[in-house]
Amino acid sequence: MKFGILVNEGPYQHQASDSAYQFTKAALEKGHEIFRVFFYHDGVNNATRLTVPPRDDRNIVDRWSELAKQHNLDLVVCIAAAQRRGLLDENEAKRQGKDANNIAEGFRISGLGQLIEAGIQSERLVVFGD
Amino acid sequence: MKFGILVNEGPYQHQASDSAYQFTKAALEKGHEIFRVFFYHDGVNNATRLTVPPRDDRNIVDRWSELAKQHNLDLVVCIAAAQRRGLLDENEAKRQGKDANNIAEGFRISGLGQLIEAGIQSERLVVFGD
Amino acid sequence: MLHTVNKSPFEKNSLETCLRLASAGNAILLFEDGVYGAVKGTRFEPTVSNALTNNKVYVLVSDLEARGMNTDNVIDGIETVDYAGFVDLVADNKSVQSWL
Amino acid sequence: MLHTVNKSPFEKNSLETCLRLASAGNAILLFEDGVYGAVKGTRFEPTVSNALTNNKVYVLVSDLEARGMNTDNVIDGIETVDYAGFVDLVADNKSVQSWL
Amino acid sequence: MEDEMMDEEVIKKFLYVNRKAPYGTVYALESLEVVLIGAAFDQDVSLAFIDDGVYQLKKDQNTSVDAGAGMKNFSKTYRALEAYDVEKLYVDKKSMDERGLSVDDLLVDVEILDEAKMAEMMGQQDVVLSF
Amino acid sequence: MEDEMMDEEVIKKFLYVNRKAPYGTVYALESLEVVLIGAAFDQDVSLAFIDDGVYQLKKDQNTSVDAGAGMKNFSKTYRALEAYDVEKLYVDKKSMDERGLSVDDLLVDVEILDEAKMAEMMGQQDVVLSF
Repeated sequence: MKFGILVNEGPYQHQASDSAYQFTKAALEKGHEIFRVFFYHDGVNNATRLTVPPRDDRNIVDRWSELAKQHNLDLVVCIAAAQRRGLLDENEAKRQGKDANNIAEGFRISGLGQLIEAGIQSERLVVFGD
Repeated sequence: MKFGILVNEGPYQHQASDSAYQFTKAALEKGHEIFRVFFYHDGVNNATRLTVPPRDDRNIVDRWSELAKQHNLDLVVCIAAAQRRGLLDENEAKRQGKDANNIAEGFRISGLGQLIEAGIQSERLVVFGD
Repeated sequence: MLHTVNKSPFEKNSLETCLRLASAGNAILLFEDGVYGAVKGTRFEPTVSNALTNNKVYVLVSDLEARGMNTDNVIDGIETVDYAGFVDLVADNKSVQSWL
Repeated sequence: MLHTVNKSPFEKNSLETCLRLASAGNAILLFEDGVYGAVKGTRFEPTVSNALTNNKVYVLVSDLEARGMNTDNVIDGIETVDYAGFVDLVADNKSVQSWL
Repeated sequence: MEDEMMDEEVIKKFLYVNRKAPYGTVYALESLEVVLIGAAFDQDVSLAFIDDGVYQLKKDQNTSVDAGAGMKNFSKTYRALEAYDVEKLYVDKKSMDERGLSVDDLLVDVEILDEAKMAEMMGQQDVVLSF
Repeated sequence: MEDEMMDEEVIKKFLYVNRKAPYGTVYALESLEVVLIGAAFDQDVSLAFIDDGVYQLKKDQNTSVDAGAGMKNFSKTYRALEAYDVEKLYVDKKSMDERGLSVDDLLVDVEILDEAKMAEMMGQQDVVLSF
């Protein structure tokens, strides 16, 4: 079956991103397809490559990047929410005149239409948030 | 009187940062001294210079930077919380082997001891959070 | 229809509203801080036990264990599931309503 | 001692616990989503009115106005303050307890 | 059902569930942004306002970036929803009653639903986005 | 009072108020990090556990980065507090009762306070850090 996943909270602050990751992994292990993982609200902060978590803790961002690589996942970060919170890729940084970008491997920035499309194309949409 | 301020939530997601800003501004206008504003938990995300909020909305990060400039405020970002969430200055980026940094003008990164010190040195400590 | 609740019933009103608006026959999954609603001996046990007459209630075992509890602490009639079981619940129901 | 509450009493238990643990004579300030606790005609009006017998209660007017209400909507006996008044409340009390 | 899902032109029932007060957190504002973008997709859209979500529709919200709470007033956008063909706005009766609110307090026309009707409406949805 | 505040060597009463469950949010973990750092400052430290905060002290927390919820188990750190001379741990009686918890369920020694005693203890503090 085809699932869409919505992640509404940032890494570490709230369990939502952990739960979404565990759910996504379990769905893949059961042979389901993940149409897209969409990051909204503070969820966009899951996509920064600048985190340095303590060595004895999980690395939430890397975990998503690796899962995406293994399973060719589509990890989409909402552009409007990302702009409010300071999450940029190289193109966006140029366009906005910013001198740095911080997006991690495996994530792409796009519009809210990608969330609606995930709702239309997936057979189930599951929301993880606060 | 000497105030310390603790900000525990990021910009836009929660009103805590707005309230802390309005309170700090009002305290300064009344002639009080702000010993320090300490950013903890997701509050560290107030210190990124990469935000691009919509033009008709307030710019939370710039507002803090400007207030700091006007009043010589000490805006301190907790290093441990910042590492978890991907907030770095140039030194930290080098030390951690990261290829970019994102801290905004007027903020500095330091340890949790600075929060305790704010509690000791300020006559009042006010917490803004979720 | 599957309802998910990830909030402690002591802290927020999410479980209360979920139980009020869930239709008979709907499934309810408690996870994250929502697992406290599945525990025996709390102020909310009667409310949740009562819901069991109309709804199947599930609790995510890893979130229960993280918080120092296990199957023995769960109200009779509530079923424990792991993440694979969570996935099955989503697949088996036509839609999912998250009570954040 | 000043207590601040920034949560809606409908959503979270912060106001309830604040009222339970505030000493007689303590001041209580409602702001952010906490302002809903200061409003007339809600399910929580009796609780908050009752607190007024032991505590001074204040509400932040800008947060009230943002949410479509004003002084006319506030329970009798609750005082409205602006941010300057919030600052005074902090200065006039020995310590501040934020009920997040 | 499986075949229908594969069809690009299927019209699905989308429900946006709003349970949080405005301004205290960003969810109300950013939920509205999804609704506006989603309106371009010609799906069957409904909005439910439950618990503190009913406060999103309160009349007379008065805030500006330059004064008071210093935040953007987005309440007028609810009035624009009709122009986007978003017309099914459902409000939970008990949430209104507990807050002492009536339809006259709201800035848009809504349909008040009791628990049975709200539950029924929810059960008919294909996609539920919660904020 | 004013003079005392100016004195660098004053010992202040610091209270950490913990009202949130562990793991669902980061507050419990990051609050504990403040307590550990703060212990080096030789202040008069107390911790209060109220509402879901009492769940932070629940025995038998079982989680690991590699299995289950996939999160770091930090509960053992509460046991280490004594070594940092953090010994005043107060727990709200009503919060325990409502959750069906007794002192035997907790992983450290605490003092259970009724409402009057908790209110009194809070009133004696100079600095209150809430999480």
